[in-house]
Order: sequence, then structure tokens, then C-alpha cells
Amino acid sequence: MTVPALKAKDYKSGIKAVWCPGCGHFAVLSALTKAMAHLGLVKEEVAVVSGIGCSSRLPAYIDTYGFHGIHGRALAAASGLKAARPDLTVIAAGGDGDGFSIGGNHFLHACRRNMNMAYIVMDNEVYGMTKGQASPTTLPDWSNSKMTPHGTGIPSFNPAAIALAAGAGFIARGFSGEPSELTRLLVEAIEHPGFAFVQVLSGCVTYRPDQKLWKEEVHPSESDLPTDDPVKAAQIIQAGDGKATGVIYAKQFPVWQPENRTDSKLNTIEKEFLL
Amino acid sequence: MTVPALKAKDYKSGIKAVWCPGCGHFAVLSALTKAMAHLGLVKEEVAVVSGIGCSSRLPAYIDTYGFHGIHGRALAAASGLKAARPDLTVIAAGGDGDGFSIGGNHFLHACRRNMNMAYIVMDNEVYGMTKGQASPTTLPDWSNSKMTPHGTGIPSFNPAAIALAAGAGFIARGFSGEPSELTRLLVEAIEHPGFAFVQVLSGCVTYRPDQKLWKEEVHPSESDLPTDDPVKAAQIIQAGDGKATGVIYAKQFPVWQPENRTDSKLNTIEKEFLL
Amino acid sequence: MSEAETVTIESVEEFLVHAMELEEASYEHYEELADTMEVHNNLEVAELFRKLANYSRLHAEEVHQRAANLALPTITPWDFKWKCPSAPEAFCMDDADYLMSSTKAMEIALFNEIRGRDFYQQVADNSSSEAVKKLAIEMVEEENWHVEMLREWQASMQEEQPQEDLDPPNMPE
Amino acid sequence: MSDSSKQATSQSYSVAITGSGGSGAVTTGRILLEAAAQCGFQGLMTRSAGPQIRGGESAAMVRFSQDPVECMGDEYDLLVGLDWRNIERFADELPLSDKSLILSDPAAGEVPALLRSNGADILEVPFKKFASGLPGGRLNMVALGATALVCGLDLKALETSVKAILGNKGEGIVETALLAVRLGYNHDHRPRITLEAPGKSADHWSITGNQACGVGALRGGTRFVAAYPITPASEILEWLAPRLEKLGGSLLQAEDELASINMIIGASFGGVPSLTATSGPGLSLMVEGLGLALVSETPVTVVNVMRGGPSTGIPTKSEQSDLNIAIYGLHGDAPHLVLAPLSIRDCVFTTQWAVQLAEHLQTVALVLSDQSLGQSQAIIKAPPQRELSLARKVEATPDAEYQRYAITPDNVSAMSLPGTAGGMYTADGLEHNPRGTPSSMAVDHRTQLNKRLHKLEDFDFGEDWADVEGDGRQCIITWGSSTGAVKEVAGWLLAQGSSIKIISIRLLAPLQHDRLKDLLKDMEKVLVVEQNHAGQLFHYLHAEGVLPVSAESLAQPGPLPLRPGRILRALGGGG
Amino acid sequence: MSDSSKQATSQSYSVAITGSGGSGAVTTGRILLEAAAQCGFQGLMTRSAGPQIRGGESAAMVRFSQDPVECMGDEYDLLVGLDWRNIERFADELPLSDKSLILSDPAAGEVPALLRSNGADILEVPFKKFASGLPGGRLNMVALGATALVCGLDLKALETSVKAILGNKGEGIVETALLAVRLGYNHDHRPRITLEAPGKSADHWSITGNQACGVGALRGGTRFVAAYPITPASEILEWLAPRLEKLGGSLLQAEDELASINMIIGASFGGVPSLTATSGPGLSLMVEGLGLALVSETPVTVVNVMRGGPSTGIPTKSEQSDLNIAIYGLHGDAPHLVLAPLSIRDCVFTTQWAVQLAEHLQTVALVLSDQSLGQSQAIIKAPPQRELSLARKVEATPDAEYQRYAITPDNVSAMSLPGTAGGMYTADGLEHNPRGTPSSMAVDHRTQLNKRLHKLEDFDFGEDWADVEGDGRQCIITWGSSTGAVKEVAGWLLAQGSSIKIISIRLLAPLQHDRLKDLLKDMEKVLVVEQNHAGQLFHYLHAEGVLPVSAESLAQPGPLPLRPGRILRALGGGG
Ligand SMILES: Cc1ncc(C[n+]2csc(CCOP(=O)(O)OP(=O)(O)O)c2C)c(N)n1
Ligand SMILES: Cc1ncc(C[n+]2csc(CCOP(=O)(O)OP(=O)(O)O)c2C)c(N)n1
Ligand code: SF4
Ligand code: SF4
Ligand SMILES: [Mg+2]
Ligand SMILES: [Mg+2]
Repeated sequence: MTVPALKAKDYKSGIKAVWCPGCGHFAVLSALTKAMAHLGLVKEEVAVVSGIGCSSRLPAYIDTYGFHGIHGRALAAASGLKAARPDLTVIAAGGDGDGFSIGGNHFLHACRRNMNMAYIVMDNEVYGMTKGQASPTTLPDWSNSKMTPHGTGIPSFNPAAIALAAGAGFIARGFSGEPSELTRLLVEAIEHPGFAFVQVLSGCVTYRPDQKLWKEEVHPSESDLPTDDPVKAAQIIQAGDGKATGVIYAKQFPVWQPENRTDSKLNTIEKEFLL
Repeated sequence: MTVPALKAKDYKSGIKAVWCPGCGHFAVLSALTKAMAHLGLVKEEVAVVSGIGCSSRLPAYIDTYGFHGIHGRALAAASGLKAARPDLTVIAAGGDGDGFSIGGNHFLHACRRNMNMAYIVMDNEVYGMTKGQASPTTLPDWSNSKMTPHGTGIPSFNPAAIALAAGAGFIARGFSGEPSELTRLLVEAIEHPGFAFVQVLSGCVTYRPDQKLWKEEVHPSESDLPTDDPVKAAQIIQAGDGKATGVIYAKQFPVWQPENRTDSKLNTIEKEFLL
Repeated sequence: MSEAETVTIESVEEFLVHAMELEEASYEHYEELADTMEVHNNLEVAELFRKLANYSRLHAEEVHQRAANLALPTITPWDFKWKCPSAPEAFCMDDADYLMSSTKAMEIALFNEIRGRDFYQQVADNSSSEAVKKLAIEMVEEENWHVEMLREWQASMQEEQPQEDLDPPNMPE
Repeated sequence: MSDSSKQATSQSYSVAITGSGGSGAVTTGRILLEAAAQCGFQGLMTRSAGPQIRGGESAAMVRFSQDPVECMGDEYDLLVGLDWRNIERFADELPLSDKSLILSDPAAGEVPALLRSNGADILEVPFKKFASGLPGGRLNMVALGATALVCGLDLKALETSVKAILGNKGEGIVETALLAVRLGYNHDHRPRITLEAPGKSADHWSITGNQACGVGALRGGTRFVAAYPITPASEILEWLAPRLEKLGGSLLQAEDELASINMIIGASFGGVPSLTATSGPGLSLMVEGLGLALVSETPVTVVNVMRGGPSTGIPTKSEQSDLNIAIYGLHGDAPHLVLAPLSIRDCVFTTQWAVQLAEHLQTVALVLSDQSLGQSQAIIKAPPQRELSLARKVEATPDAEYQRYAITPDNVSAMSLPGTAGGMYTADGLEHNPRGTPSSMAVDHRTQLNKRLHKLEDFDFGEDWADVEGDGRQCIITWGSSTGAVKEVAGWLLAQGSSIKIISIRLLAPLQHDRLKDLLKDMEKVLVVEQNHAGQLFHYLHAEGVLPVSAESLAQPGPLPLRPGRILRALGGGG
Repeated sequence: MSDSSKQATSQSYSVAITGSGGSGAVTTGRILLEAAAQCGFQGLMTRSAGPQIRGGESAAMVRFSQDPVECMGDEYDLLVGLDWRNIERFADELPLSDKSLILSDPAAGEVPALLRSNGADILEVPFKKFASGLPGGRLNMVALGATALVCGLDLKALETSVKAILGNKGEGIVETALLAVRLGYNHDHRPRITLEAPGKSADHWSITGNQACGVGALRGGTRFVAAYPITPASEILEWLAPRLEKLGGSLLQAEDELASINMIIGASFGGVPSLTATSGPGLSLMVEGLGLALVSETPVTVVNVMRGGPSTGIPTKSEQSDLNIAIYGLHGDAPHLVLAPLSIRDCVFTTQWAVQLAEHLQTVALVLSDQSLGQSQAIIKAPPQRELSLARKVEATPDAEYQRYAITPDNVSAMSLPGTAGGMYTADGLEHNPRGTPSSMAVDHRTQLNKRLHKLEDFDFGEDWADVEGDGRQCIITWGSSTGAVKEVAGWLLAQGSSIKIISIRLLAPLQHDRLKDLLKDMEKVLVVEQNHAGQLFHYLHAEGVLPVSAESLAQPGPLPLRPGRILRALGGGG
């Protein structure tokens, strides 16, 4: 199929985002559409699947097929879609609450299952949509939510470490404040054959104004990354400050996809019941 | 309170197990009651909480308080119980399907939350109770289940790796074929302040007769374990064959337990609504 | 941008691709700001961003016309030779606030325009190609004109301090 | 739909075979059923077992007839005891009368008083002694031979069946079994009953209800299944997995039911008719996903194989107690389809219809099968293929005006499938306007609520909504697996010259009010029969305003099957 | 229970204040309500907003009266426009009549035709101009002053309220606000209405329904909460978290709703009264857990704050559409408690009662609040403490015969709590015998089904099951938040000399059949009023056989509130 050269903005739906001005998710939207343009994806052959949260509003703003599902189930819906329609480029997206709290189990198993799709988590260490409660990635001493008035007191969830332990073959960290690099990461993630996980530090101006400091704290990862050695990757992730961007780990594993053979007829199958 | 010296068998309820003769879970029951006797636990101050599966039948066979809940939710019920009743010794138990498939999310978050409880997973790499389907720990090429006639094709779930990445402070592996060592591991797990995870290789004679070979394959872990270095633990877990027994990782993190202060009266609190 | 290392662009084609990306990104960015301001009922500022977007669009069209008969190379989004995290005139997102005043919006615009100008200036300074230099200087001049115009607007505006929104946020889902 | 009106009554024979761990009661039953099938009978086999995972006490119940067999009847004609260990655990599942016969081995000890109390005859055959005369001989095969003789089944057919069922165990085993079977068969008893054997039929199927649901799913076009194992639904999945992939489809074993329901929603959004199967606890976990499918108008079908509830309940036993959750279990105003197969054979059609209705109406279809249908083996007439002109309305050439949730005359909007240029939209579980853009405006909410309601209410479901038989001023309304016993009662009454109308509802939601009311007008007596504690159908029919105030309810929870005699008593007012 | 029969009718004044992002409409409304409270009025404030997180268009609706205010009435007496941006998004939430007044700023442009169409008067006040005269002056404060004057509220009270509500913003802000308020107040308009101010009352509370549920939970003895945030329930949790821990309890933020329901089951098994709060999607995820609590007889309470459904639906708007799932949403035969608070004030008692009933009856209690109760601010008379003699039956000295699920006269079995010697047992979601040992025997199933049913059916719930008021041959049955509007209608009718009976059901399940039937006999007209699409209560009452066939349904889905006038029309047959 010949692909007319589309620009990033051609991948935007024109529906105006309800996000707060200044929200990091805008940059993710922009980087993702740039990545799509760069890859020359045919719009109708792409589906963006999400859960519920501010971040999960993403699909509506993109002019591809989209599915805005229920809280925590983006990866499940995306996996079903990809299993049934291997021809599509499937991108799952959502927030840290959606993906790591209620959706944690699907995250584990999607990493393991290694279907060919990208998963973008816009991590703002907070539940934006429900007014600022602590999420799994929130640091234990953040005490600005009334639901956890002394902070959660629980060490925060390390998405890259979990993804690695669960068997993901592509793990990257991006930052909404570095949209060009983010575009590159997303391109690589979409191109990676298998499950590609991108954690995007995407600040919430409304409930986490402190995240404006991320501009100073985020830095490119130092080492000679990506590595394809899981032990090294584990070391780097454990030792890191969680603010280093880049592809951390990239390794090709067999991609799981059900075989869609067609070598029988229903009539034939039904014969088995004859005496 | 003075504790009368109880024997392991005093911790058994007398209800006859429905397990298949030869099932590994018998050894877990026996090791657990031995561990209880060794620790001199007061029976009524212990609660064993489980989900659904052959393994999850455990509580009924133990003469402590027990809760046989629903599939996958043992850790949630155990966490609630411990939060409300910090005085109890809480032990969660179940199978690989219960804990790592449907219960995966609670496993992740229980590791992170680090409440003071032990979690015993009787891992037979199969769903025994529902007649032998593949579980997350089943190897990808095991094709004896009709639901996955060519095997799952998906790399198996590495419980120790996940527990480590999720932040658990105590990770051990035992074997139903080594009940004495298993007793020791369970004693250590119960004594560990915080969340202690014990994966017990506990063969299913009915659906995994091949696991009779475990007797030959299981071996003590070689290295100078346990370590308290997560990077080293990660290395060992990643490199291992999954059949090495012993405590792999032990490190003390702050234990999470809600404070139960009593410094106000409801009357006083209600005054806030006065104009 | 000013702190960045030297940027060298040696062909007109490469330069035009940069200029095009810069202006288009700027256009899209202002459009997006205008949209969100509209969504958030800050109509004055929305209108201002809309105006700026329009300028950038015109600018981009100009660049397009210049490039009409040239075979332009493709540059991947992350290989552009600016050192800032995105196209020079499309930044400052997290400074955006739905209550921002027109003067604050002007500040953002000026920051962007100046950064754009500085980019062109660096190209002009460092390129060994006369053709590139010439084009770059033209762009610098245009951007300078932009900057001047913005400054004039700014001067004509009343300094406004945005007021804190006393209302609590909503919870849409 | 139904040729089952010629329900087996006196023209049937029923046998229960019991034994403890390893005695092979179930295998004996399977071979007996197969032998009856080889003789041309139709039949049914159910089973019951203790709580042990394997090796517990168990029983196989077999009934066969020249006519369709859709329930077990009231008492067993024949009880065969391989041994009597732990028989008290399920003696109440094995009703006998003074017309019954007990076949027992003196070596197994006396027949328990419990079984003898109704005055059944006892016939002794030394199973064990005979078997021990053969190297490797099994007493259940001796018993099988003796049983087949009592049942009047042909030895040839029996031998064929032994080979068919034990074939994969190796020749040695088959040979020994045949010897043992002959020993039992040639023992000196005469047949107790001689049903005329119709002769092997070329269009009879041997199938379980779970398999039949699988066939229906495939006939309906299902090509993607995601599921999580659960008793008693797993066999649907186990049957489908290897077969789907031969038809270009696939089955994905999910990490849990939350995943499986959302996976099939994703797949269906992609255009592939999708289904899952589960039981109560799994269905509970799916209701949030069902709401999403409903609001996003993504067709999905869920086969719920009911078991004793609530909570984990009694997983191995049948009950019809999930009607409430099936109809009312979604939050919000959430009309959707609920269907129930009326027999094992009907599992094929009802599941097919459900899948195609879901596709056609772009909604959720729930199929309420149950353990007694799902896990019983039946010999039935092959269900004919039915072409239904029901399919998803797809927009192949969307233009700029395309609206995913457009209001149309039939309230079904054409769906644009991923891959279709120009039809891009975002499916949403948030309330939305016709384009699919989230909206909280009253007009959009009302419009879409009406759309989702009326596409169901206004659709003409035709005659398949129920099986209606008989006439008269008395009426039984029933649903699902209870239909078998109800039809047996109707058969008895007909044989006695009295008449009754039977309405077996296949389409439970949307309820076909007008049709039902029409059928019920002028009824003097209406009895609603179902297998649960609360009378869930009874209350539902009242909720929908179709029942006369005088209607009565016969609701009996599991685990015991509803027996025709019980229904007859309820009809007589002696209930 | 109810002093609200003296419902505000003509003796009330209602104001809507609208504005776009940052204009402070909600703050204005809050201060206005507070000022009315300071004058001794009771009142209510609701709000509405666009889809944006912050800075969207929003409106605050305030109504106050000398009597309890439990709904917003039909039209607003006064509409204050801080600006008119995007007003069309929710203009239909702001009904006006020709008796209404619109207060507007000429600088904001013309009053939109939409609002003018009913002939409301327009009064112009230059909010912006006045405000810009003050450094840092806010136009909403000018508008507040002008509004308070029109409402006839005392300036002193207004000033006190400004200080109370803006106090934490710093002195400067308060000072400027006071100046602006005075500017608006001293503008040259006269009060439009003068309600006699009763004078500040020492026993009035300012509280939201969500907070009131929190108070009720604490009064009922709740000391453990596990929950996952969700709109519009989060404020219950946010209010409880810091307060529970002062009372020796705790709140745990769970990873999801599956965890939270199972956590509170675990905690309650440990003997601590436990509760969670959620909304539709979360409740959906909890139904499996609810079944476990029910079968294991572990008391838990779930407050479900309803929002527009189904699926994600309309999260910020109110609807009463979760009655079905609340009553019928569990698989199996699963009777349990369902309650609904009838007003914000009643959230206190109903939640307390629910928690204590759950404890007393060892079962599941669901409390159906909704967004309109939960997120509205009310000025109410402080609800008196009520001591209820309802508590968990605990076995402190179990002996060897102890049976956790023993059959007792009231079908409630004493529970032995962990820590109690000799009382060890295993709670189970599998069907079990009285000891708790899993059983699949018919007799055990039947016994426990009956036990779980009859402990509810046979319990005497007393008079609190409903608020019953008025008399006559016409009757309205309603539930939950619709009660406010229904009571207003009753007030009107009473004022006109006609009479009507109002039954507001607080205890929805188990339904109090006999009491209801008794109340309904001799009724000529019965109207069932509720805020959903399907008429869920109407159908439920029919299912339970308590409604006459002639009963009518007025069911109106969200997001718009049910207005008294609409109900009156339905009563008149003009519905
Ligand atoms: C089952 C269910 N539980 C809870 C919610 C409420 N809810 C909506 S979004 C959200 C969290 C969003 O956080 P995140 O995924 O981090 O996205 P963000 O808004 O921060 O981008 C929650 C808890 C829901 N919609 N459904
Ligand atoms: C919600 C739900 N889904 C599915 C099931 C069916 N089920 C019961 S046990 C089980 C798996 C048990 O496997 P595991 O936990 O490994 O225990 P094992 O029997 O192997 O010891 C399943 C899937 C259920 N009871 N509930
Ligand atoms: S609340 Fe936070 S995450 Fe949500 S749109 Fe606003 S800034 Fe973004
Ligand atoms: S089926 Fe397997 S796991 Fe279950 S009791 Fe038997 S041997 Fe044990
Ligand atoms: Mg977030
Ligand atoms: Mg297992």
C-alpha cells in the first residue's frame, strides 16, 4: 500500500483535549503522533487502547481507531485485539494508576506474553483524574492526599524492575519534557517486535506541581544502554534514581501470537460427534 | 501467656484432606504444623488465609483460625486481617494459579506493602483443582492441557524475580520432597519481620506426574545465601534453574502497619460540622 | 539554546527542513495552547495564541514556498540540530496555566521566538555555506521583527497577576 | 425448534452405577450409554462424585429411550453397586422405588438399608468372583455385562462400545474387558426390560452440553475466545481450543476473568465475533467488562455454566441460581440479551443464536447453561444446521459524516472496523454523543439509553424465544435445564389424556411480554418451575408484569435435580 | 426519623451562580450558603461543571429556607452570571421562570437568549468594573455582595462567612474580598425577597452527604476501611482516613476494588466492623467478594455512591440506577441488606444503621447513596446520636460443640473471633455444614440457604424501614435522593389542602412486604418515583408482589435532577 506522507498533526483527531494546560500528557500525544508520522503508519491500521484516567483520554485525540475502555484493563483489551487482528499496530496507553495499581496483573502477564505491541504509561505518580491520591509510583512520604495523610509509607513501585522481572523485552523511560527523545523512544518501541514498555515521566501540574522540578532532575541514562543482558539491566534499574531516560533494555524474545490457520471446515469438525 | 508445649499434630484440625494421595501439599501441611509447633504459636492467635485451589484447602486442615476465601484474593484478605488485627500471626497460602495468575496484582502490592505476614505458594506449575490447565509457572512447552494444546508458548513466571522486583524482603524456595528443610524455611518466614514469601515446589501427582522427577532436580542453592543485596539476589534468581532451595534473599525493610492510636472521641470529631 | 554547542548546517536543503519543522512545530504548539485555553474558557489568551499560531503558519508557508523546487532530505524528529528538547519555538508547556494572563502568554511567546531567532543566528554564525548564511540571516531578521512586534504588544498590555482559582478541581471520572 | 415433545416417559430405562475410588463406575456408565447408542437409542448420562479430587466415591446415571432423553426421571429402574463405600454421601441422588432392581455383588456386603427401604428387588451377581477368574479382570466390566443384559442391550453393540471407549488403553485391556463383559452378560439372568432397539442411527451424536455450546459458538461464527478455567465451564474451552485454530480462530488462556472479558471486547472491536465461558464466580468478575461492551456496543457472548451458589458454593453441582445476576447484575440501566438452552441438544442452537444476536444487535449476550447440561453426555439426533440472517452491521465505506453511534430506525448503528479508511472512531464506556465523543448532557444520555434499550425491545426475535407446547388451561413456565423434567410431566399428562401448556423460555431478556401475556391469558393455573431457592424466574416474570397474581412458584435449589414427580405434585396443589 | 416533613416550599430562596474557569462560582456559592447558615437558615448547595479538571465552566446552586432543604426545587429564583462562557453546556440544569431574576454584568455581554426565553427579569450590576477598582479585587466577590443583598441576607453574616471560607487564603485576600463584597452589597438594589432569618443556630451542621456517610460509619462502629479512589465516593474515604486513626481504626488505600472488598472481609473476620465506599464500576468489581462475605457470614458494609451508568457512564452526575445490581447483582441465591439514605442528613443514620445491621445479622449491607447527596453541601439540624441495640453476636467462650454456622432460632450464629481459645474454625465461601466443613449435600445447602434467608426475612427491622408521611388515597413510593423532591410535592399539596401519602423506602432489601402492602391497601393511585431509566424500583416492587397492577412509574434517568413539578405532573396524569 502506498502511504501518503502524513504529518504528525494529521494523526490528531481535532477533538480538543480536556487536560489542564501544562499537563505532561500533551507532550506524549504530540510525540506519539510524531512517531506515527515518522513510521508512516496507515492511520486506519492503528488502534490505541486505553483504560481510565486523564492519560487514558489519549485515544480520542488521535485520528486512528481507539478504544477507551475501563480502568486498568487497557492491556487486556489490547491483547485481545492484537490476538484477533495481528495485522493492526496496537498501542496501549494509560496512567500509573491504571497500569500499575488496578491494572498490575495484566501488566505482569502482558510482559510475559510478549505480544507485539507498545505500552505507554504516562507516569505522574498520582491519580490525576480522581483528584490527586497516591499511586503505586508515588514516593512513600508524599502526604498531600487526604486518603494517605502521612504519605503511603510504602516504597514506590518500580515499573522498569517489574517489567524486567516479568519478562518484557523492551524497557524504556522517557520524559514529557524531552519530546524529541520521547518520539525516538516511541518509534523504537513500536518497531520492537514484541511487548515494548515505555514509562513516560509526564508531570501533573494540578496535583503534583512539585514535578516541575523534573526538568532539572531528569537526565539521560549514563551507561552504554540499551543492554540485552537482564542481569545488567536489573543492576542499572535497581541502582538508578528512576529519572534516567533512554532505552534501558532491549532483547528479542519469541513473539506470541496465536496461529490463525484454516485447515478444516466446521462440518468436518462436527463429524466427531457421530457414533 | 504460658504456652503449653504443643506437637505438630496438635495443630492439625482432624478434618481429612481431599487431596490425592501423593500430592505435595500434604508435606506442606505437615511442615507448616511443625513450624508452628517449633515456634510455639498459640493456636487461636494464628490465622491461615487462602484462596481457591487444591492448595488453598490448607486452612481447614489446620487447627487455627482459617479463612478459605475466593480465588486469587488470599493476600488481600490476609492484609485486611493483619491491618485490623496486628496481634495475630497471619499466614497466607495458596497455589501458583491462585497467587500468580488471578492473584498476581495482590502479590505485587503485598510485596511492596511489606506487612508482617508469611505467604506460602504451593507451586505445582498447574491448576490442580480445575483438572490440569497451565498456570503462569508452567513451562511454555508443556502441552498436556487441552486449553493450550501446543503448550502456552509463553515463558514461565518467575515468582522469586517478581517478588524481588516488587520489593519483598524475604524470599525463599522450598520443596515438598524436603519437608525438614521446608519446616526451617517456614519458621524463618514466620519469624521474618515483614512480608515473607516462600515458593514451595509441591508436585501434583495427578496432572503433573512428570514432577516426580523433581526429587532428582531440586538441589540446595549453592551460593552463600541468603543475601541482603538485591542486585546479587537478582543475579542469582535470573541465573538459577528455579529448582534451588533455601532462603535466597532476606533484608529488613520498615514494616507497614496502620497506627492504631486512640486520641480522640467521636463527639469531638463531630464538632467540626458546627457552624 | 544560547548555552548549546555550535550548530552547523551546511546545505540549504537541510536548513529549510529545520526551518520548516521549527515553524510548523511552533504553529501546532500555539494552536494547541489556543485550543486548551479555549477549552478552559480563557478566551483572551486563546485568541492571542491563535494569532501567534497564524503568524507561524504564514511563516511556515513561506519556508514551504522557498523549498518548493528543492529535493529535501528527511530528518527524523530527534535528529534535528537544535539542542533544546524540542523544536525551539515549541516549548514551555508546563508553564502553561489555564488562568494565565496575556502578559504571561506573551512571556512564553517571547521566550519561544527568541529561542527560534537564536537558533537561526547560530546557523548563520557557524555555517560555511554562504547560501545557508544568507537564508539564516533573513530568518533572523524576520524573527527579530517578530520579537519586536511581540515586545510592542507586551508593552501595550497591562501587567496582570493571574488570580488563584479559589474553586476546587473537578473529578471527571 | 423442538422435536423433543416426544419426550421419553415409560419408554425409557434408567440405570445408576455406583462405586468407590477406582472401581470404574463412570467408565461403566459411559460404555453402557455408548452401547445403548449403538442400538439406536437416545440417552443421557450424568455423574456425581465425592469431594476428593480423584478416587472418591462416584456414580454414573444412564437413561436411554427411543425418544429424546432430557432428564433423569423420578426413580432408577436399575441400581448397580460395584461396591457400597460412602454410598450415603449421595444416596439421595439415587431414588429407587419398589419397581426398581438392585444389582449387587454379595462380596460387597449387604445392600445398605438406605437403598432397600423402598422395596426394590435385589439381584446378586458375583462381580468380583467372576473378575478374579480373569488375569487383570475388572469387576466393573463384569457388572457392565450383567447390566447390559438386564437392560436388554445387544452384546455386539456392547462389545463395539467397549472397544470404542477403551480402545486407547491398549489391546490387552480391551481383550480382558471383553472377556469380563461376556462373563457378566452370559450370566443366567433374563432381560428385565426389552425396549425395541431402533437400530444404530447415522445421524445420532454423542455429545456433552459443554461441547454442544462449543459447536453452537462455532456455528454462530465465534472465532476468538479468551477464558480462564473454571468448573463446570472448562470443557467448553478445552473443546474449542484445538478446533478454533483449525478454523482460523484462536483461544487465549487469560490470567483471570477480568482479562478474558476485556480481551474478547478488544477482539470484537477488531471485528471478530468473540466469546468466553465461565461460571458464577467468573461471571461476577466480568460484570464491569460487560457494562463496557454494552455501552461501547461491542458484541460479546458469555456462556455461564451455572453451578451451586452463591460464592464458591457447590462447584460440581447444578443450579439455576444465576438468573438474577445475568439479568440485573450490571450497574446502571443496562439492557442486554440473556438466553438459556433448554436441553443439551439445544445448547447448539441457543449458543449459535446468542452469538449471532449479540453480533446483530451489537450488545452483550449471556447464555445460561448449567452443570447438568454442560457435563452430561447425551445421545441426540444431530441438530440441523440453521442459517440465521443475523450479522454485524458493518460500515465498509464510511464517509466524513460517519457516526459510530448514529441513531437509526432500528437503533443499531453500523460499525466501522479497524482497517477501514475514514471510519476511525474511539469506542467509549463513557456516555457519548452519536459520534462517540464523551458527553454528560442529558439529551445525549437519554438518546443513547433509549437507543440501547429499543434496539432490543423493538427487535423481532421470532418464534425461537420459547418452546411452546401443549394446550389447556394449565400452564408451566420454565427455563433452561428444568425444561427436561417439565416436558416429562407433560408427556405423562398427555398419556393420561389430560393436557397442559408448557412454555420453556429460551430468550429471557428482553422478555417477550406480549407473546407471553398472550399465551397466559385465560390460564387457570400457572406454575413457574426452576432450580433455585428464591424463585428467580418467578420474581422476574412478576417484575415484568406478565404473571397473573395467582401464579405459583416451584423453586427447588440444587444440588439434587428437579424430578418430574415433584413437579406433578406441585401441579396437583400438593406441592 | 424525619423532621423533614416541613420541607421547604415557598418559604425558600434558590440561587444559581455560574461562571467559567477561575471565576470562582463555586466559592461564591459556598460563601452564600454559609452566610445563609449564619443567618440561621437551613440549606443546600450543589454544583455542576464541565469536563475539564480545572478551569471549566461551572455552576453553584444554593437554596435556603427556614425549613430543611432537600432538593433544588423547580426553578431558580435568582441566576447570577459571573460570565456566560459555555453556559449552553448546562443551561438545562438552570431552569428559570418569569418570576426569576438574572443578575448580570454588562461587561460579560448580553444574557444568552437561552436563559432569557422564559421571561426572567434582568438586573445589571457592573461586577467587573467594581472589582477592577480594587487592587486584586475579584468580580465574584462583588457579585456575592450583590447576591446576598438580593437574597436579603445580613451583611454581618456575609462578612463572617467570607472570613470563614477564605480565611486560610491569607489576610490580604480576605480584606480585598470584604471590600469587594461590600461594594456589591451596597449597590443600589433592594432585596428581592425577605425571608425572616431565624438567627444562627447552635445545633446546625454544615456537611456533605459523603461526610455524613463517614459520620454514620463511625457512629455505627466502623473501625477499618479499605478502599480505592473513585468519583463520587472518594470524599467519604478522604474524610474518614485522618479521623479513623484518631479513633483507633485505620484506612488502607488498596490496589483495586477486588483488594478493598477482600481486605474488609479479612478485617471483619478479625472482629473489626469494616466498610468500603465506591461507585458503580467499583461495585461491579466487588460482587464476587460480596458473595464470599455473605456465604462466610462475615459482616461488611459497602457505601455505593451512585453516578450515571452503565459502564464509566457519567461519573460526575447523579443517577439512581444501581438498584438492580445492588439487589440482584450476586451470583447464586444471595439475600442481603440494601439501604438508601433519604437525604444528606439521613446519610448519617442510614449508614450507621447499615453498619450495625450488617454486624448484627452477619451479612452484607449495601448503602445506596448518590452523587447528588454525596457531593452536595447542606446546612442541617445536627442529627441526634441514636443508640441502636444491634451488635455482632460473638462467642467468647466456645466449647467443643461450638459450630460457627449453627442453626439458631434467629438464624444468626455466634461468631468466634481470632484470639478466642477453642473457637477455631475456617470461614468458607464453599457451601458448608453448621461446623463450616465444606459440603455438597442437599440438606446442608438447603439448611444454609434457609438460614441466610430467614435471618433477614424474620428479623424485625422496626419502623425505620421507611419514612411514611401524609395520608389520603394517593401514594408516592420513592427511595434515596428522590425523596427530597417528592416531599416537596407533598408539601405543596398539603398547602393546597389536598393530601397524599409518601413512602420513602430506606430499607430496600429485605423488602418489608407486609408493612408495604398494609400501607398500599385502599390506595387509588400509586406512583413510584425514581431517578433511572428502567424504573428499577418499580419493577422490583412488582417482583416482590407488593404493587397493585394499576401502579404507575415515573422514572427519569440522570443527569438532570428530578424536579418536584415533574412529579406533580405525573401525579396529575399529565406525566
Ligand atoms: C473500577 C474503577 N475504579 C476506580 C475508578 C476511578 N478512577 C478513574 S481514573 C483513576 C486513576 C487515574 O490515575 P492514572 O491512571 O494515574 O491517570 P492520570 O489521571 O494520573 O493520568 C481512578 C482511580 C474507575 N473509573 N473505575
Ligand atoms: C473467579 C474464579 N475463577 C476460576 C475459578 C476456578 N478455579 C478454582 S481453583 C483454580 C486454580 C487452582 O490452581 P492453583 O492455585 O495452582 O492450585 P492447585 O489446585 O494447583 O493447588 C481455578 C482456576 C474460581 N474458583 N474462581
Ligand atoms: S489533573 Fe493532572 S494529569 Fe490530569 S489533566 Fe490535569 S495536569 Fe494532567
Ligand atoms: S489434583 Fe494435584 S494438586 Fe490437586 S490434590 Fe491432586 S495431586 Fe494435589
Ligand atoms: Mg497518574
Ligand atoms: Mg497449582
